[in-house]
Amino acid sequence: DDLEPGKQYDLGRAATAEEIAGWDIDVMPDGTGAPVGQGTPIEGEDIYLTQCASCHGEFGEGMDRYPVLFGGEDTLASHNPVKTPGSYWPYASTLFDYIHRAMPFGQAQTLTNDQVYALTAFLLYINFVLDDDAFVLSNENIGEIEMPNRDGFIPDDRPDAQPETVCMSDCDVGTEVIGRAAIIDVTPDGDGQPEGISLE
Amino acid sequence: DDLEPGKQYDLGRAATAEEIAGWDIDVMPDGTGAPVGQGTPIEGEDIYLTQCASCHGEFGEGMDRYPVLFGGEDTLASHNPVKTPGSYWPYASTLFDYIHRAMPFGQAQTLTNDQVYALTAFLLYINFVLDDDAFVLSNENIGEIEMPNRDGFIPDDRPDAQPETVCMSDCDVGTEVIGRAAIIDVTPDGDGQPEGISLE
Amino acid sequence: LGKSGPAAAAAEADPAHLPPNVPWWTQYLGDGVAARPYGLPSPHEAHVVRRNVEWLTATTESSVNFTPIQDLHGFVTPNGVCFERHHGGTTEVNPVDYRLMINGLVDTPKIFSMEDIFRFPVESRFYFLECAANTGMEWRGAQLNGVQFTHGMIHCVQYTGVPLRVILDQVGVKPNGTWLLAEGGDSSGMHRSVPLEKALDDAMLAFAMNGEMLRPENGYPLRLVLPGWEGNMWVKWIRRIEVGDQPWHTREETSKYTDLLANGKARFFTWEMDAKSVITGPCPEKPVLHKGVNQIKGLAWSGRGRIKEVHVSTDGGRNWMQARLPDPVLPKCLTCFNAEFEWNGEEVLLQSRAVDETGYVQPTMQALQEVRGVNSIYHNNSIQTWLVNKTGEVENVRLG
Amino acid sequence: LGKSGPAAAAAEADPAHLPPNVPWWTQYLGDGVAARPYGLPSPHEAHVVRRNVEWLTATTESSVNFTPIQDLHGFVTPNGVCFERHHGGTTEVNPVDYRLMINGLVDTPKIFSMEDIFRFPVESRFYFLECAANTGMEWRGAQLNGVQFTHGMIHCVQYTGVPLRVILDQVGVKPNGTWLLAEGGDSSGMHRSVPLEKALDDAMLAFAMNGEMLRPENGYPLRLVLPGWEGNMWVKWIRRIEVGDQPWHTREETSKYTDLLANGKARFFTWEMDAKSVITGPCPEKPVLHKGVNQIKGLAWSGRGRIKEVHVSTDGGRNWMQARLPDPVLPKCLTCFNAEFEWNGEEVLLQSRAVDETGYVQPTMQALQEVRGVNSIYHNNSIQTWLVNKTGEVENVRLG
Ligand code: HEC
Ligand code: HEC
Ligand SMILES: [Ca+2]
Ligand SMILES: [Ca+2]
Ligand SMILES: [Ca+2]
Ligand SMILES: [Ca+2]
Ligand SMILES: [Ca+2]
Ligand SMILES: [Ca+2]
Ligand SMILES: [Co+2]
Ligand SMILES: [Co+2]
Repeated sequence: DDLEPGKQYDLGRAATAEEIAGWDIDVMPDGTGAPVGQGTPIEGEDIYLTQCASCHGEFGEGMDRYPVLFGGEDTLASHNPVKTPGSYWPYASTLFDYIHRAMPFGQAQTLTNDQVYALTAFLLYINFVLDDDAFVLSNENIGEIEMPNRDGFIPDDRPDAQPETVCMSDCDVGTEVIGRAAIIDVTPDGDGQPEGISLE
Repeated sequence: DDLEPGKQYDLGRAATAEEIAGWDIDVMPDGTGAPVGQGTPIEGEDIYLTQCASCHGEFGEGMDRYPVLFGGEDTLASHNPVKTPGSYWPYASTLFDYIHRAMPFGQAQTLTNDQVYALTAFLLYINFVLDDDAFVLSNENIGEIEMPNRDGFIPDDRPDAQPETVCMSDCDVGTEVIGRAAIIDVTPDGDGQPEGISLE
Repeated sequence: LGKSGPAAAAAEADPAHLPPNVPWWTQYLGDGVAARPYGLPSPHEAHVVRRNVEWLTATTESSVNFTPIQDLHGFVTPNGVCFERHHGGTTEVNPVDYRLMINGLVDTPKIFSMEDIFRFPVESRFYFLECAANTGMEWRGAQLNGVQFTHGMIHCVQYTGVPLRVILDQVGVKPNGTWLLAEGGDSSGMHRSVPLEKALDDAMLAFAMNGEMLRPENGYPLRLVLPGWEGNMWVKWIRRIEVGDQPWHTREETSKYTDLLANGKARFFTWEMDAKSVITGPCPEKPVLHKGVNQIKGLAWSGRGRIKEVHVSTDGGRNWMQARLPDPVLPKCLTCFNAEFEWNGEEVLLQSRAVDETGYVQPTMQALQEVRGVNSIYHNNSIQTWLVNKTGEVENVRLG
Repeated sequence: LGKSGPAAAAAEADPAHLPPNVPWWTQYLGDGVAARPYGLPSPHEAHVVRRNVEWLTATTESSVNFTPIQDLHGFVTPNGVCFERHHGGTTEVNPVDYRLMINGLVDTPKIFSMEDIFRFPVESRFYFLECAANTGMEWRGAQLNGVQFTHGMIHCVQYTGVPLRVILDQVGVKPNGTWLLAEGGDSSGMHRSVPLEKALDDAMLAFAMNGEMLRPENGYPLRLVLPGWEGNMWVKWIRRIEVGDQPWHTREETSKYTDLLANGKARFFTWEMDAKSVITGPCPEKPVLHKGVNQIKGLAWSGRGRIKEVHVSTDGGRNWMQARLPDPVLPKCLTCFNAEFEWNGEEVLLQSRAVDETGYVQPTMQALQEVRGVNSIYHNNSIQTWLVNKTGEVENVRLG
């Protein structure tokens, strides 16, 4: 491209600290960005039951196809992995950040910071990350919570699954039909069908 | 492109002579393709007055912005050229072909061949191409009618109007504003405007 | 014409929606994925529509409307706003009932259904389609005060279809076959003569535009595509191709689409679209709203191949600079150009000038008029001038 | 799923409309040019729509629908049928109220309006956008019997917008700034970490798709474009970019969009979309209707650059032939392929295999499963098999 690198266009305007404060809501794994506030699992439970349980279930078990928020320990290598904050999420900051910005679903950014700390603490508590139901989770310590699956992630090591040569003829591959979508019949086709295996 | 030249795909089917006859309506300058039939200016006048005059005017003068079908002689080099079958069209075949396929506007291909010969003869007569109002125009002679502006056309000789050099700076061009669309005010803008100079 | 786009953007924002506040759309749910099986633009873009000029024609069925090029970005024209030119209205064809006949000087006249057509190999290519009458209302002077009206008889889409030479191979053109007649299934029976050479070069029979089947107003289910040539020849709803040994001199290539010169003679068979360009912003519909940096944006095209350069002037053609031509630059396709422009509040005369890969240079109106006079109607590819006045308003003007 | 396209085409034609008869549409006028300021497809194409799978998700606001790729032609996806993936429904933003904030490790945090954005230089480029979960329902076996559902979380349009590096130049990234956070203005506050390197390479902030402003469901008025990378990162309705010195590990890049392997470990930051292809006709929605010649058509793409070759097999991968790749073949853009195929009425197992310019070869499902197991959800780019049975019906099958 032939654009002059670094050119200044004198467009836009400086953002004020106050403006930034209203929108800059992200929290990093080390707690950077966490707003001042605090809450305990006990406080969180009450809020959870009124504001969250209708979708995620009283025990975090997930109603219908809404996300499961509890359990899943030791399932990741199984045929039915259950990914929850307890079993899967590497950082507690992510839980605070996400509830704060996106929950309750359809009423985003209506919770106070203290409420979000309490809800985060509650979800960490039912997932055995915190063992004290009076633990005070706050901006001071959210970057220090150790999550069970913290070491469960490896960097992308693709490309993978590459053949040694690109076979063009008489290739040695299985060509027997071992599965048929038509028999499973989960495809929406207007004449009714059972539910299939979802992504969650 | 990498398509095999001449490849036969065995698609479609042969058209029958009868099928072709229904759709193959074009007439060439030499009369090739003209369907059997005939008509005179006098016969054409009646049809014209009932089926054509409402748009093209009793005298071919063109109502509103509908095409003018009469006159225009010696106007082509003027500031207001009037292009009619008489003043402009090089071939009589075109007149038959076009009326046959497209007129009356909105009721295409409803006229009989004889009616179209008669209408063509009538329009040629009012434009002084034919001077006998009982002249029998037919598939036999439509390729032989001599049109006044037959020699009025030259083959495309573009590219034209090219500068000797592509001037990039201090070019010698007039930059005075000599016409302004805003003053003419014919642009549709929802607040009313006069009519502008159309393409016809 | 409402200064819809920029004027709307210049409206006051609601402080409740600005930082540090969190607007309602960041809190509440929008429509779900079942709401719009076939989507439409935002209601805030309701001004981006085709427009017609009532006084141009006697009826809307034999008429034209114009692409809102002032509101478009990139070189693809969205199907919904591709300009329309009909001689008998939008023909409505059920593809089940559609047939293409090929007859004349061929070994075997044939009839093809759409199912047949879909079984041929296809290609997909971007081409501009310009009506030969685009800018035709401007020969005598600056008349229409909007780029949509002066230059909007153009669009550019990706066509998918069968190369015409493949179809011709199926019927076997006889040695004396040198011309084709392409004939529409509309009520004007639109028909044009096409030299066999073009048919065997890059012509195609297209069934799709921009990924989906042709729109009814653009020839559904099948139209002729003649890259770089005047739009009138791209017969829509094509029902028949006849092979002949001479051209037909149809009404559209004699009474219409011949170019009358000052001496009363007329050029015929003026097929190619000469290189041309126009600035689509700023333009009468898009005033300059701010002093300081602004972008000049525009479109350039040539019926003879690729655009090589576009030059931009802010002083009515005295001095020119090279515009940027962002990738990709494709042959016989619209080409975007951009140039930066500092506006200090003074009057400015904006122009653009295209040069194509054959070396053809877009001429001034004076140069065109010297050769052609003012009665030509068609093929006005002259350099367009926009006057930006001191308030930033833009007007279509003629210089001399 | 209704065999809408070909089944409709297989319907009986009305003899009154066939030659030698002249159908009504060749006699009477259709709608005039004022009828449709913004046009729509033919009513005969009503089957070409986005579809969703109800049982996939709890709500339609946090859900996905699918592009009807079986009915498309060429590589441009019409805006009306570009698949949607929302986490809080279609956010409705009035561009007047829109603001983009850039903060964090920058010299001057800034706020831009859409009017500001339009005054920067732009580029226009074709890119595919694929959801990392495309084909995700097929890891354990052949489940959904339609290419719209197995491969329809993809679209390809021409984006116009400002290179992200130009915008970043305006705020001055500090030397320790190495990561960006891109954050949406929707009610999910969608946010993803992006390495600065990608932002300075080919990322853009796009305001237009296929010539017109973005559709609301695709991020109107501004979205992030990260060519070749997974769709989830192309943040829509983008409201803020923060520069940081570490990644954020947001919910979407930890709980979601990490790829669980058989041993319980998960890959993170799996951004690139591997090369992939699929046959879009024949396919379950498009049975083979005729013995004799037929065309195999399909789409191929790679997040790493251009598609170099596509191979097609009719015997389940034992023997392969080169498919045609009609021009133009653009990097990180959908690429059409075609291959002829004579059908004699026997059972056939159709497959396609893409190879990109880096030499990467689209793998079999077995090869993928050996490395990744079946719990990965994302990045299933394996070779797809369609079984054509003796009646021409096509089924999604798994071979072994
Ligand atoms: C009306 C239904 C509803 C309510 C009420 C609700 N949620 Fe959710 N929650 C959802 C949906 C739907 C998602 C997935 C959203 C998406 O698609 O990104 C979700 C996702 C989550 C997730 C991420 C799950 C994962 O595996 O990534 C967490 C954590 C969560 N919700 C917590 C809460 C909390 C805490 C509350 C109460 C303050 C709450 N939710 C209230 C519907 C709801
Ligand atoms: C309802 C209005 C209407 C009626 C009735 C009508 N015409 Fe026309 N005629 C038109 C229009 C409109 C056009 C231009 C069509 C186009 O856009 O191509 C036209 C064009 C023509 C032309 C070509 C003019 C040119 O300069 O190219 C001829 C010749 C013609 N009509 C003859 C006839 C004849 C003969 C009849 C009667 C049989 C007839 N018309 C009836 C509206 C009408
Ligand atoms: Ca921050
Ligand atoms: Ca069913
Ligand atoms: Ca003939
Ligand atoms: Ca007015
Ligand atoms: Ca009038
Ligand atoms: Ca359900
Ligand atoms: Co011409
Ligand atoms: Co990924």
